[in-house]
Amino acid sequence: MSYQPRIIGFLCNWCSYAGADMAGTSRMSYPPNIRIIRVPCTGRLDPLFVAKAFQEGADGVLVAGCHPGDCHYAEGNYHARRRYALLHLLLEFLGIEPERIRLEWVSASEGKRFTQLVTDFTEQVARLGPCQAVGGQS
Amino acid sequence: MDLSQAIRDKARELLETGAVKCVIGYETGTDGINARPAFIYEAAEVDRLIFDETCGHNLATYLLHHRAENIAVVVKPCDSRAINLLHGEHQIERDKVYIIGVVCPGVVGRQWGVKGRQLLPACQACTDRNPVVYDYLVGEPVAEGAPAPAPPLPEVEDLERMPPEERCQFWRREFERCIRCYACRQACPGCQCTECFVERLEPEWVGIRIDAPQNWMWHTIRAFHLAGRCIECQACRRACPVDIRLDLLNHKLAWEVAQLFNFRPGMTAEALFPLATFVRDEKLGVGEWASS
Amino acid sequence: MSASSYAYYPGCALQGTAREYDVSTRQVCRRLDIELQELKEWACCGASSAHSLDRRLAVALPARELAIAEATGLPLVVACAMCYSRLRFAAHELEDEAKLREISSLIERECKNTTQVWHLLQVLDARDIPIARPLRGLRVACYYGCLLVRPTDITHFDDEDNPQVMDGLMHRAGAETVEWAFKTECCGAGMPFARRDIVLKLSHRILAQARGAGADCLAVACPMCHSNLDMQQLNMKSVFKDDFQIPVLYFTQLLGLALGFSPKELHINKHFVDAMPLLRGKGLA
Amino acid sequence: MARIGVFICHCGSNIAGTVDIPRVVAEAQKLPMVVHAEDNEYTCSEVGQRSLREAIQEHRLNRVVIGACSPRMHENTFRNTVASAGLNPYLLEMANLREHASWVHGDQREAATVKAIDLIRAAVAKVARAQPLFARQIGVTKRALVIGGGIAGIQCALDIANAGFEVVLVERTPSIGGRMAQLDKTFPTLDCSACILTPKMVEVGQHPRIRLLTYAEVKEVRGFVGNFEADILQKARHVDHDKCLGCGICWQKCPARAPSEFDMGVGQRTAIYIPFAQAVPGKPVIDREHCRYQQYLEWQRAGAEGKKPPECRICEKLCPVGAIDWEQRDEMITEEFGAIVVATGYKTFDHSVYGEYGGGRYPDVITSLQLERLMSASGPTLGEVTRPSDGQPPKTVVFISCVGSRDDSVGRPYCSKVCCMYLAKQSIMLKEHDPEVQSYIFYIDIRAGGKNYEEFVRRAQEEAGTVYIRGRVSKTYPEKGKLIVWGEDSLMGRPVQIAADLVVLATGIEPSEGAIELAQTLHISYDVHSFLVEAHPKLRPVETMTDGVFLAGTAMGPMDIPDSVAQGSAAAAKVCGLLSKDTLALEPMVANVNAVKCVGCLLCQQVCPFKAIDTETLRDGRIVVRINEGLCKGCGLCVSACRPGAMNLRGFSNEQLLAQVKALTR
Repeated sequence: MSYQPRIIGFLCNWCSYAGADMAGTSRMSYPPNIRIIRVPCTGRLDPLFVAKAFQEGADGVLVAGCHPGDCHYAEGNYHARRRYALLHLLLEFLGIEPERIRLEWVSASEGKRFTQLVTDFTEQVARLGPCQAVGGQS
Repeated sequence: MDLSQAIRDKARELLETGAVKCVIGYETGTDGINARPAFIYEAAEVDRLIFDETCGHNLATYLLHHRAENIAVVVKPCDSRAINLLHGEHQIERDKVYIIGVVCPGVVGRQWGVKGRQLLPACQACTDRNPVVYDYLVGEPVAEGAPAPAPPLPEVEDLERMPPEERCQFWRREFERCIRCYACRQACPGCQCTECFVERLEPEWVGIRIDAPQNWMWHTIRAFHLAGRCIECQACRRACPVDIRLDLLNHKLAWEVAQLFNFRPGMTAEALFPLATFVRDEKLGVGEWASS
Repeated sequence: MSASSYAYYPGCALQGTAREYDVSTRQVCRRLDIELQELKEWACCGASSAHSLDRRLAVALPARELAIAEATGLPLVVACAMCYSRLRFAAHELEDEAKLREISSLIERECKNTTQVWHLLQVLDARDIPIARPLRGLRVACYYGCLLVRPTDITHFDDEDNPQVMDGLMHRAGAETVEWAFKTECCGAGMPFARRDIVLKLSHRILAQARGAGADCLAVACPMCHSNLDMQQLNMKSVFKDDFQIPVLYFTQLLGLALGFSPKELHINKHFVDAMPLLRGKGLA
Repeated sequence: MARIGVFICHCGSNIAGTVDIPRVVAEAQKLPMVVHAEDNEYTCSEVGQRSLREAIQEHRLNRVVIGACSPRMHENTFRNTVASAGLNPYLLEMANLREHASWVHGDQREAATVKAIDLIRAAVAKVARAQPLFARQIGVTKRALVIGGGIAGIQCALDIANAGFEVVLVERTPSIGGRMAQLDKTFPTLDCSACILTPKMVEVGQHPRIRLLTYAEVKEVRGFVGNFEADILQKARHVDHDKCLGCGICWQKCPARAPSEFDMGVGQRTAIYIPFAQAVPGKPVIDREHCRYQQYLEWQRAGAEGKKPPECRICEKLCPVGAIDWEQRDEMITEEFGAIVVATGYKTFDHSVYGEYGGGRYPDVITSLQLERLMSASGPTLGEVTRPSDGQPPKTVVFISCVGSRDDSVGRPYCSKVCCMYLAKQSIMLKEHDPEVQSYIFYIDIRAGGKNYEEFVRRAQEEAGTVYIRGRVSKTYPEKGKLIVWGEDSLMGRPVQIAADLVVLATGIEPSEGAIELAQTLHISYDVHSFLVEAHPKLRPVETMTDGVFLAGTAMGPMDIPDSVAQGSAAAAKVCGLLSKDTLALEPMVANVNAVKCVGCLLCQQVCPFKAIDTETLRDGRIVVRINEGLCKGCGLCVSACRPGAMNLRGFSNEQLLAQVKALTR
């Protein structure tokens, strides 16, 4: 079997998790690699969970939340955007290809967008191969 | 007047009047060359105090261990930014701290055998010569333009140019050496936690084993916890017994924070930490994927 | 704006039909210790036609002048309202970096778009003016025209409906100014050959309003306005049977008078409607 | 020791058709702490739920994982099920095998099965670290605060009070009534505005359960739903309203004059005044800025230099009951409330940016609200419309619509919604006042969506002969006693010129002064134009994102009187629903602090969108944070900001998320 990347998806409960549900309800299809973890808000997710996922052996991490302005908690995704902008640069500097990390906005009605995003991202990570950056056995 | 003498005079006055219980400054170490921190409680002891280019330590860190009493501390410009950082993060009470600021000529690394004269690379590039906050200033203030972030260190730029695999090999070589002594953390004024995440079993952010992935995790979290807060005093680098290039990691993030948010930590105590706020329609290069 | 030396871009009109504007400008500036360094090799700013023919040319022409001025390191002052408009417009367009690169290569000159462009009114407004002969009893209608004030976010000049800069200068010169509503109405601008009927109608309306407001004369800052309002009075006489005989002067000429120059030194005797009887009547000549 | 039960749902063939259920069950059984695993045809069915309850009891399960559909679908169902079996409802975790596996990987049985096993493993890891959570009950203060005494606030206060709850109505000006009180007639019925409004104002003033605080402002609000505490500033009136009879001798004799705010500056009032004759309360206040005695005192304080102002005090001498009280000071009143309604209304756009209309430059260019005062029988001209410049009745009137509406260039892209209608009304009323009046209305579009609105505009055109010109005005200037208005008739494609006696600007609606400060202390959001934002534009139109705070009327956007009244009543219904409860259950999945680890950097306080974090000083002097569970919504921003790991989120703890990450990357 060809290389199957291991992808973790952190989705906010209100928009993106519902968007992923929407993809399911609409019987859309995307690659099976992604494993979804539900969080209340992208602002809840300490970016270090993303770093931790890589250290534990993930090949790609997707974080998705409500579009700017739509956060259920009004401001969570704005804070997330700043934190992830920095984390992105840090991990890239440490040698993790920036293409392995995505912060995106998916609304509850965007099942199609979610499907496209996951497909796109899975292919992108698959092309990069296993993530070697952290190194050694864990 | 000689900087050392000025510090001694001020320290004597502060101790004699009872304004402070202790003056934290520098004294000549046992090797007769390198300075070390000195904690002066008696006016009679002030002559131990010195200031020269080996006075590298960031003494602001020690304020974290002396929160209850009135303390005077000798700070260089970068250390003075640490004071603002601590003040802004409510770690010190400003009126309990008497700040003796020193106009900084730059400092050298640890000297072996004889005193060298080669300033640290960070000091060579540094443009901040005057402390940003002080109660008493030692030395003549230098005329400065608007404070600008130092350009990225050439070594940081070299690393940025490398392909990701090379860069990650570089860091693997660095982190492999780490013996997890946490001296970097102890030296850092930004590390204030009563219990560090690294020493916690649940949630276990970093495994107890000392190996490449766990070391990677430790240094990643340490760097991120200091993102937007590190004032680049080089204390961690100086403290590291295996000479890990923590300065490059810190500098990269400081540079990016300056670029993204136009922010330099510690310039004032009131400035809002960039990760504590946001701008609604800012573009930061994340979350901008447009599906076809 | 406190500098005393300026790069000076006269523009074509001030070399021809508006000689008197150039002459009076130089006189006034000399008296006020404002050094004007005429731009070397200055050329057309593109006014009145380039922007209706070619958008790139409309920026490139004034950009060339901006680049030349930039090399002097001095702020740039212009008297002609048309030139002012085109230069400000170009500076605005060049704020876009891609545009700046494109235009720089087109004019084969390095341009960083750092030149400050000022109209003479703004420069004089910030100076002390030692009045030698107050224009007492002279009632002036200040006419700004359209190009100085519009569009406001490009020209950054003054209130677009009721500008005050020239009125303020005239007050300082000792004159009265009339309150009227046509300070920035269109005079017909560049149409006197193609559609003289329009120019006559519009300019006539302006003069009628000025007269109705009780003005003895008009003060202007634009060569085009001047020629429409001054020269066309003869034609208005035949078309509208309305003989205004109301002198139209450049504000620099009136200011020059107040500074003590003779009408001749300011070329006040060069207009179609003779201003001398009015000035003599007021004891100003 | 955790004893976890795993229940895999077939969901008919929805999951079982793709996922190899027996394999998932077999794998689940191997997981640590799992003591029982089974599969059900439909776990959510009565049979499935019974099986779940029985298994909990039989295997003494203390944690449950259900592999089925999305938790957004059935989490509540299963929480109730496990609760009925005696388990804490938060010791349940769902793995989304349907929406996230079988439905999206229908053609990949192996991959979907592997994924299902992973998801079960993560859910087991998470639930093993779950803590029992308990919804805390809090009491409800059965009183409401209504901020703003316009028609929306009046309606709201009356409805709440009539339902049996106490209300405090706070109004900034000396009288309630708001904008509606300023209007002459209302569209499209041409009811006299005061005639339909004043009975309601009187009812408010006399209602046994309404406490009216006029000339007062809400300065600060603390607390949370059911338990608010508000600081209300009662400004000094210098008139003791307990003594005052409202006889009016003082304001009839006061010699000082000031422009009347109520009359929009076209009339005058005295320094001791009631804003209008039907004001509620009908008792005056003294405006310190214009009062002669206050000016005298100010002159004395400043060192008694220059001309001595008269020592007046006429009101004091004439007052039959001695109600004038020069010693009165501003006073802060602190009260407790269970719910708050914000009905702070609007002000009109400052038209001075439109130099071409000549407002402010020419006296006969007025605003529509000023015309309203001139038309009102209780207005400064007693209903006779005259020109401000010379007092002559205008014969030709030009109305300009959309002054500060639908114009991006002045930062007002929105439609103010009421202007088209009131312009029609004003043109009809002018015709009724004086049949010789000819009105012209420059408009962009005529927006007359509403019951009998379109008909009303037709009436203006057909009966009142109002000429509608589609286009904008480019210039207004005076000539020979007239105002010449230049405009464009964009339907005819030609310029028009009208010599008018009066020009009326239909200034748009924008939020009242101070709306942002109020929104900030209430912690409710506002949009780029400072209008307050409702919780959901369709489904929660009078609620805010802060529980217990509601909105009514034009504070949230332009609307007309019937909409404002409807919103006042809607907000009242929401308030009554809240106040009818004795206790409220708080969301248990909120943040909590471990004070031992907190270093007091207060970053959490800065990021919290709900002001739910307070500080407390421990006995050792350390300052640490504390969660206000009434305000916390459980977003977790503070948790991810907390470096020392002192902050955690119940139900989504760091331990749980980390366990999930490890389980999924194994």
